[in-house]
Amino acid sequence: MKVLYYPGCSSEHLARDFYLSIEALASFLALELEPLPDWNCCGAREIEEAPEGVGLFLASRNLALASGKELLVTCSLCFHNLKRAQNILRENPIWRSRMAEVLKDEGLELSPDLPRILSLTEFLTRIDFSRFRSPHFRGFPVAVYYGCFLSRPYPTDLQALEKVLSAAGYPVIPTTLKTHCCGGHLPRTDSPVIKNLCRRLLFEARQKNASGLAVACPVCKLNLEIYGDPPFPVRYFTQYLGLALGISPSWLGIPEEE
Amino acid sequence: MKVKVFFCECGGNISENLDLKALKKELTSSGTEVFQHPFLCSPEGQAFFEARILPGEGVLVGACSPHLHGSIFKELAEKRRAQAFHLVALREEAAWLGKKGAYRRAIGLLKGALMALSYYRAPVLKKFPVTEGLLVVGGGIAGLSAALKAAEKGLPVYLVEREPFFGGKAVFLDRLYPRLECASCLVSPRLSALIQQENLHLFPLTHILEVKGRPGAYEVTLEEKPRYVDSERCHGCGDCLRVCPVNPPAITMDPPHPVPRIPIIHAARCLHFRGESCSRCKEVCARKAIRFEETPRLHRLRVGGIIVATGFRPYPVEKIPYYGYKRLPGVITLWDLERMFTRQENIYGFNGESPRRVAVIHCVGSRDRRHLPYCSEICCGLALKAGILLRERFSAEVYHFYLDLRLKTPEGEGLLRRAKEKGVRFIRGQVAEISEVPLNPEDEGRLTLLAEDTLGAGQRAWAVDLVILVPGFVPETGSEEVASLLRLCTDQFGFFSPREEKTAPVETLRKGIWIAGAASGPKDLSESVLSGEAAALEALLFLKNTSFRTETDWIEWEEQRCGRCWLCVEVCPFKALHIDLDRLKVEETLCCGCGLCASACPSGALRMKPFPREAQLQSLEVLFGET
Amino acid sequence: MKPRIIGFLCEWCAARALENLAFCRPELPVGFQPFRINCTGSLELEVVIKALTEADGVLIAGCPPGECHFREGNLRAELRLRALKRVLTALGEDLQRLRIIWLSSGEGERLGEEIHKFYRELGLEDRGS
Amino acid sequence: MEFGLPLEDILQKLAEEGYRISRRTFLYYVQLGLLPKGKRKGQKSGGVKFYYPTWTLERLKTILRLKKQGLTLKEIKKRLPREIPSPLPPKTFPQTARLKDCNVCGICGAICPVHEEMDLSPWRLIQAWLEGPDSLPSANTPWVCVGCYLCEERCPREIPVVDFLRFLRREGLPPGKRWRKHPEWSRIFWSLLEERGRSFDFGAVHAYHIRIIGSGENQRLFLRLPGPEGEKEVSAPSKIKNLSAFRRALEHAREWP
Repeated sequence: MKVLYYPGCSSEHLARDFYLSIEALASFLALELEPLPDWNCCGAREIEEAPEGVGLFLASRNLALASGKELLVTCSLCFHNLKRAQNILRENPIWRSRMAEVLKDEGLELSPDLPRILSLTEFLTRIDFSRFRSPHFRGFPVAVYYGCFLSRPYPTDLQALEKVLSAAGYPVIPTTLKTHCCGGHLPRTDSPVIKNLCRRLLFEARQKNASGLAVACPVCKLNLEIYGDPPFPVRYFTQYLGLALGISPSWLGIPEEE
Repeated sequence: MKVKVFFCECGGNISENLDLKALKKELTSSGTEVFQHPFLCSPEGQAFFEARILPGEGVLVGACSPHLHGSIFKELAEKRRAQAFHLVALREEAAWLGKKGAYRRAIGLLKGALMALSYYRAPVLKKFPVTEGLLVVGGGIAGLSAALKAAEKGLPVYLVEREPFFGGKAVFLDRLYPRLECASCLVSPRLSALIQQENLHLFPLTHILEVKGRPGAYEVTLEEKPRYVDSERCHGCGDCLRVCPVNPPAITMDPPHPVPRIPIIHAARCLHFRGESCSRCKEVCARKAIRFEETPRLHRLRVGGIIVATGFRPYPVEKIPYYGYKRLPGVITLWDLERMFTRQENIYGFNGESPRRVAVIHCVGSRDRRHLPYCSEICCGLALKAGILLRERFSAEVYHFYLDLRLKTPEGEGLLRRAKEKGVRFIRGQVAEISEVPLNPEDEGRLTLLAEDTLGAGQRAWAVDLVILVPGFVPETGSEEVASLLRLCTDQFGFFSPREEKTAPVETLRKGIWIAGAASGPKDLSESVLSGEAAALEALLFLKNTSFRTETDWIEWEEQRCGRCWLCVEVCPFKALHIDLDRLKVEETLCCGCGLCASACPSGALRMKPFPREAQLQSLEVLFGET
Repeated sequence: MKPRIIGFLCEWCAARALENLAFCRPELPVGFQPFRINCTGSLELEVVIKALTEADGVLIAGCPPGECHFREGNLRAELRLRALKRVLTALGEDLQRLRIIWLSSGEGERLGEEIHKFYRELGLEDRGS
Repeated sequence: MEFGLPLEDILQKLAEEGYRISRRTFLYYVQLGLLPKGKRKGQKSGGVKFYYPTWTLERLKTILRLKKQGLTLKEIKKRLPREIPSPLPPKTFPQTARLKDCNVCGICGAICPVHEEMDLSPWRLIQAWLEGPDSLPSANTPWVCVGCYLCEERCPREIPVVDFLRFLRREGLPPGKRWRKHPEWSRIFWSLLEERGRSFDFGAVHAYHIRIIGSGENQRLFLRLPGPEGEKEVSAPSKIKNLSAFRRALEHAREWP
């Protein structure tokens, strides 16, 4: 099966392990991951301070490149930006015509059939992981964490992580803070608040006797790793899935020493 | 027929938004006589109105909604033997819908009605016998009060309650706002009167299956579910309650003062009904009252009127996930707390110990567009009361989180002062989240509340042991079912709408059906009693007359045009039409003039008398001709 | 000439909804004309057709299914009006102009929105209010 | 038009709160660009006074606090929020009608994960906005918001809080109150984006930290970048194909306010 997907800038650096584990999973499941040709940055949080048109342009360009197809988006922030832009383009004909005009500079066209945007978590619920589970694998309790942008304001399936991880053989621990905020871009402001936020999230996982926390967003993982005090194993849910399927940790981007 | 038109200024409500002078000029120019009065419904206005009607004339009134004072003018017109009467709601349908279109709408309404009046033939007023019985739906405090008052005056009253015991939610209240007196002292005397009153027939565990008939003569079918305990034999000793092996017990007698004092077996929990051979309760019963073989029983009643007192239920708080109700220990609702108080159960906080710090959260779900967009008015008082009791009984630190304190009666303020003197704290701010995960690690083992004190302090996390959620009120489950059985109007939240909120609060649009208690909106105990008794009074006024006058003879059948397809007979929702030797016969006690038959008639042989289709067509014609 | 929409309002729900709306003193389009009827089931097709020939739009508002004051008048109305719509489509009539809504007596606000929406969708709002 | 406070008032208010600086130091800070320039205003008595925006007071307090921590004036200047010079007058928020529905329940402030950083809860800004844009107090709230939408999810009146804060950040505030929390970060981010069409988070963070924050615990970020081939050094990111066309389009998109 061919899958068109938007990797996002972090896949090359910050969230390289996320990207590696997705690739490893895909090759295990015989999915053909095809990156969106000539994709560009979604503008991350910075579009919030730039004029509206800039953020819209960055997203519309990707939407135009993927028009009419189903687009899998791995990063939560990219997912949010693309969804938001898509909503504006659908509802506001003025922005739509402006964007069509801007995209003409690059010879692109904004077709009326915008792509269907799909988050990675929802996409993986289509696969029955219990069929692929490695016989040698013994699941350990993990807690899940969705973060903000998969939950609001364009909610995805908030049972998706529970579904796939428990199908893969992990006892999943329900948490109440699974849609809370990790502090997002706050590290840039050097704020003490973020430590409290991350500490509270990990406190819950530890309190409920989880051995690890499965996350779905590169920024969440970064924050939880840097500010998690004391440190707690935080992994992308795809890494956990890979382990359950028997894929070698190094192919999932998990360092040897752990 | 000469038609006179009367305008009511409605004290400016109409005249300020609508140019009555121009309307008058317009109508007078076409030869109609027009009168105007500032308050047509006042004594002077009515005299003015009455004096100007001559027998045989037509009367058109332009005033407020026909539901409000329509009957006053109609009766006056009848008294003066007017030949035709009609009322248009100039206030609601013209003056109040925007000043710009008011005149246009008014002239359309008036000219249309004038045209229609020329076709008008008044229905005949006839007397119908009234059956004396009264059905009261709901055995809560409002239903009880209504039933007792009506029975006291000699009416046979049938009190139907869905639950196994009477008394509704009031029996599970511990103390009452605002004087903190014992609730049971006020409710239980009424309950004992219930058993003693001879005219009162009790139907616990019963619901309505069907309602047929017309005002003054309803035929009601009730279904009584089995109790599995013979009420004739049982003496309420309670021996059976102690031997049930199931937890929670399958045979119960829940309320502190159960009426009737007869236990009930819950088939869903009982081992006997789950195929096991347990019959311990049967063995222990000295009077052989247990009857596992009991089946539902049907009752058919003939009553003249019905009082609906189906009551309220607290908003299901589990719909608000971030308050953790039913998920977190130590998060309970006010109604759980009251139940625990009345049964003198122990109360435990989040960590399983007696609570030392308690939060009382007001407006749970209330004034929230996602849940209940309205204020339930009386929950503030209930919450305040619960806070004081918790402070007194557990010497706990009590924090109230409120949005606005809406305390009824002058004594409410005294209770608030008393609470503050006792050290109960009040924080103005809505709680955003209740969670078991602490903000500060030292608060582990307590519940963490996030809220902002909007009046200052700015402190935003509280650690407490027990949380009391105070939800708003919604109509009791099953009230939609009653509404559709009785064809009553409800508002958008499901509360029953009275005929007129202010001046006819217990009447409904249907004659012979009244509403009482919290079924028509949140009410406290005293208001429920009040409205129950008011409904009883209305019922007595109606039922104590042996007959009532109502309009009949609504339709006209033209034999020559009729093709004998008898679609009309099939269509009639009240089975008022039947065929007698190839001729159509109307059962006038059943026909209520809905007009479904006339609109169904393919050959136009059936016509409504008051406003036949020609009247409607002609009034549309003049209405559009205006512009 | 101003665009006119005539609203056939069932006495037991829609007319009361209009009264509830009136208590909030809305600003309805000038051309909207209320017309009370006893029940949507008693509305004769001849009258609807007459209204359609004269008015720019016809709004019929009755009780939600199951709440009819006369048990099933609204269902009969729906069947009848659906048949009318089929005939009108066959004749090439613009079905946009005939709208049927079901609402309970408490939904005054919604009735107001529906009226405005009707005007907007017929493209009449500018001249109408 | 609002003129703000005269210099004397600011100094007096500072003194009341226990900060003491001279008139001369104040003017030196203005000269360095740490504080905004004052506006001349003729007095009835015939003299001239300089008036400073009300937020000058807060800014001055921050400066003095940072100075106490031992930072140099140069370092302080980097840390301070910078004004965005904009000649555009504040606009009106398109959904102001919905803001009027606010019940002042405090949920938005209570649930906000970063409220400790915020000067004022969102509802206070909403209330102030309803009074009129000029009565908006200077607060960092719009810039601290992480955009997690928890407030909107919980708000009982369904008020578009995040949209409102986004609006304030972009265009809602009068020119004197429009500032940017991390201008340097933005500058680095956009220049990298324009260079490649994709952002280069490691490069950006690195550049930012070197320039602004200096060394610190956040350096852990750079320790490793694991992969199947073992730990790897950071390589420059890939680029999109026709960069000049992309830049042209981006410029074009920027033109719409």
